[in-house]
This record gives sequence, structure tokens and C-alpha cells, in this order.
Amino acid sequence: MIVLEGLAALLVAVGVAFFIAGTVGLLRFPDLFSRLHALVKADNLGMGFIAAGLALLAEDAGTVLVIVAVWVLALLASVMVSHLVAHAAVREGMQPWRKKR
Amino acid sequence: MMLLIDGAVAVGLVWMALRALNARRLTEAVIVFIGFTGVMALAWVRLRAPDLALAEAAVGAGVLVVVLLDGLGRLAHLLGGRTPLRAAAVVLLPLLSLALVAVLLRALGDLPSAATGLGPRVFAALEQSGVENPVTAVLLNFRGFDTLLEVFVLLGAAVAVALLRPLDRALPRGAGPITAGPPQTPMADWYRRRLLPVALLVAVYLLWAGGSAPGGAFQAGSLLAGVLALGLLTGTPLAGRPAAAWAAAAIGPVAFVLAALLFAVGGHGVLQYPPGWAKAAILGLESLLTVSIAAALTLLVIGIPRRRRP
Amino acid sequence: MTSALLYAGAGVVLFAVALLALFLRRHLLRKLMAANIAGSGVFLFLLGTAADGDAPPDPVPQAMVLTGIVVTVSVTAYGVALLRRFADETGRDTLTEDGGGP
Amino acid sequence: MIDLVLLVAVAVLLVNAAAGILRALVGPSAADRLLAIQLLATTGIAVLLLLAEATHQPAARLVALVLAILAAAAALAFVRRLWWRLGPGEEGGP
Repeated sequence: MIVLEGLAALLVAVGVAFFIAGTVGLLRFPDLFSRLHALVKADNLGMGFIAAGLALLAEDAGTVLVIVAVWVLALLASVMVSHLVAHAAVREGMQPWRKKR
Repeated sequence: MMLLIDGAVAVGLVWMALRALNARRLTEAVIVFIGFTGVMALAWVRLRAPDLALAEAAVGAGVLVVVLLDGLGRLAHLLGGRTPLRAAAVVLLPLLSLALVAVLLRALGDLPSAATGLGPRVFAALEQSGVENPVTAVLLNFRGFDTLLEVFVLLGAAVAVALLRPLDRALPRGAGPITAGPPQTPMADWYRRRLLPVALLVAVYLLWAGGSAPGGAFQAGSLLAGVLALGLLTGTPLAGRPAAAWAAAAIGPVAFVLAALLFAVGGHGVLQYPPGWAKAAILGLESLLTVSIAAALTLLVIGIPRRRRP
Repeated sequence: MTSALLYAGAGVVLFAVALLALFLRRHLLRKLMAANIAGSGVFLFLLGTAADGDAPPDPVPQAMVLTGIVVTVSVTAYGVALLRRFADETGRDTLTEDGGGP
Repeated sequence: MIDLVLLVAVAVLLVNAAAGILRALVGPSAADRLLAIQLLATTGIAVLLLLAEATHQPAARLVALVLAILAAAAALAFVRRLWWRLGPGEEGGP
């Protein structure tokens, strides 16, 4: 039991670390496209770790099912958001950032 | 730890409200306001009111988002003007507002403890209500009359919005209110087609679970409306069938009134369920109400077409 | 000080802030948002004072707030539709008192 | 014990979201501001899942489920109803 809880705590901690990484990306990256990428990818990986940790703690299969469903749906929604925003940004004529020479 | 989290949520709520009301850019204000409703859902969970959290999340993240962003889009050509305020108002009103906070906070300290509320009586009568979720029991049994009026408010709002439709120079339905926009992408299509069944499943679960656990007609209905709004945004040709939508919006309130009259004629009070029938009656009414709430909210989202420039 | 009272206090502040903005802001969409936030403040106050320790709060205020949430969203949607129509007719998004024009 | 770990995670996530939102609201474009909502939605879902476990409220998972289903609505409405109407520098107003 204690092993399981320790593993869950570890997974949640890793997940939180990915969330922090995502925010650092949001703070530091130079343009919309790269910020989208930080936000959507890092945060959802983080949520995956948190969901995995919580699934270890779940008492019954139904709870695990709900947790997995939440994660998959959030993942799909994030994919849609980044796709839509990036697609629209390109159409609006927004230029990706390039390193100045 | 709990108090720390609650403090963060409460401060976040006030900060987001201030930002939504004072941000210089209107788009920023609307975006922060949408975030505010999300944080409200968190606050409801912390206050142990999951029914409210479900409703707030479903309404705030679905219908309200689309209504506000769509409304903002319609006003985009007007954005940018600024009107000065009278100096007296700028000085006096904040002082009055501060006084209000002081008085209300003082009153908060004087309130009697929660044990004097109606809660114990609800729990005492819960056995006879036909459901185990006390909130559902209050909404559909003990205070069914209020809920009846509420669904009429919802239907009334949908009718009122429809009445705002410009009679002359309205754009044709094809140029319709919600489906306008830049070309859609195949991915959005794919997403919508997978999301709709999932949302339907969750809505049915919320409705069914509403008898014994958090959930119910309002939560299920607003979730469905949110997903339908999402579908409309990706191009579901739903807006083309207004008669069906209106019929769906009316069926719940009508059934509610008929049930009330039927019970009254059958020798019980208005909206007093006959013994043994409460559970079935509540579940049946809730199912129809879910359909109606979803339809009425969707009609509210669709809104009215734009008036053509003269 | 319990968590519930904290939320009730936040509700008071939200209500006052939003009421102030309702008077001070000219843009009608902002007035609508202010009315919404004032409503949220009232809801928080209701539930915050109805909570009793760690037990779930009184179901009667919960039902009232649930009703309130749905009524608020329908009124907001109506307000946005009205505002949109007003803007279509007049080309303005604020109500000016002294015929000050757009 | 594990509950405390989860609650600390909630607190860290909330602070993290606040920092990200402050940055996102700076812009410069309206789409950058939209990212604030996306960040809040993702964080909110994770926080709700954590709170469901830590405070023994299974219904909080359903709230997370509802948020996850509707999470794309804001971006969709923004892209299809608003952004293409906003010209450059035309998003202000008192």
C-alpha cells in the first residue's frame, strides 16, 4: 500500500513538474506558435502523469475509467485548440519567429 | 493547507473579477470573465456543492463562452471608443462601494449558524421524495413550483431573443447567425463527430445519477447545449430546423404543467406526486426538462441574424 | 475563520466591486459582465453562509443558486442579443446620456 | 499523508496557473490572451481530479469530465466568431 502511494505521489510530482515546465515555456518563448506548443504538449503530458498517479489510488474500475476518459478528452481538446489557433494564426498572416542573424 | 488553497481561489476570484471589469481591452475582459466562471466551479467544489460546480462548469465553459465571444465578434467593428466619466461619480461611487463591503462583512459576522436553515427538514423528508440527492429533491419535489417557473424563464428568454429578430432587412437564414466564419477544417469535423456521442453519454449519466448523486436535468441540459453550440461552431446544419428546436424547447415546460394539473385533478395538490410515483414522475419530468433546457439554451446561443445595412 | 466564511467574504467583495463597475463602466457588454459577477458574488455569499463545517451545505440554498445560475445565463444571452440589435440599429455600444453621439 | 501531497500539488498548480495567466494576458495578440483560458482549463481539470481524490468528492471528477468535454469551445468560438473580425490593433474599448 505504502509503495503504491509513494509511486502515486512520485507520478503526481512529475506531472506538476511538467506543468511548471509548460508555464516556463509560456513565459519565455518568443511567439504564439511556440507558446502554444509549450502550453499544449507539456501541460497535457503533466496531466497524463497526474492522471496515472491518481488512477493508482483509485478504489474501483469506474473511477479509473472516468480518470482515463477525462485525460483522453482533455488531450483531444488541446489538440483541437492548438490546431485551430495555429491554423487561424497562419491564415491571419502571423509570421513564426526566427532567430535574428 | 486547505485554507491556503481556499485563500488562493478566493483571491483569484476577486482578482479575475477586477481584471474582467477593468481591463483596457474588451477581448481581455471577456477572456478573464470566462476564466472567472471556471474558478467559480472550483469554489463550488471546495464548498462541497458539486451540483453547482457541474452546472457552473457546463454553463460557463459552454453556452456562456459562445454567447459572449460571439457577441463580442458582432461588436468588433465598434471597439475602440472611450467615453469620459463625471469626476463626482469616480470619487463618490467607490466610497459607497467600500461602505457596502463594510456593512455586509459586518452582517456576515452576525448571521446565525447554518443549523437554523431548512436543511434538517429536507433531510427528514428525503425518504418520501423519491430521490436520494437532496438538491434534486428540493428542485423537483419540495419546491417543484419554483423549478416550473424557472424553465418558463428559460423558454421565455429564448422567445424574447427570437422576438428581437429584425423584421425588415434581416439577412437570409443561410447567412445565419452562428455558422458564419472562415472555412472549417476536417479536424474540427472529426472532433465534433466523436465528441457528440461522448457528451450524450455523459449527459444521460448525469441525468440518471441526479436521483442519488450530484447531477440532474440542469447539468445534463446545459452540457448538451454546450456541445451543441460547439457542434454549431464546427458547422452542424442544426440551425436549419428551427421548428424542431422550438418543439423540443417547449416539451418540458408543457409536460411539467400537464403533470401538475394531472396530479391536482387526481386529488393530490398541484405538483404533489402520488405516493409511490414520485421517483418515476421525477425521472420522466427530468428527462423531458433536459431536452427542453438543452434546446432553449441552444436557441439562445443561435441568437438572431444580423440586420442588413440600409 | 473557516473556508466557507472566506468564500462568503469573497462574495461580498465581488458584489461590491461588480456593483461599482455596473455604474462606472459605459460599455454595455461590460455592464452585462458586471451584473453576472455581482450575481456570482450573491451566490457565493448564500452558499458560504449555508455551509456547516465539513458537511455538505444546506440543499435549499443550493437549489436556489442552481436556479439562479440558469436564470443568469438566460438573461445574459438575452442581454447580448439585445445589445447586438442595439448596436446594429444605432452603431453604438454604449448608452450616452446627453445625446453625446457615438 | 498522500492527501497532503495531493493538496500541495493543487496549491503549486494554482500558483503556476496564475503566473501563466498573467503572462498570457499581456498578449501581444488576442490569440495569446486566449491561451490563458486554455491554461486555466487544463489546470482546472488536473486540480479537480486531485481534489476529488484528496477531499473524497467523487463528483469533482464529473466536473472535470464536463470541463474536458467543453474545453475546446472557447477556442472554437474565438477562432470562428471573433478573431477573423478583429482587425490588427482593434481590440480595445472602455
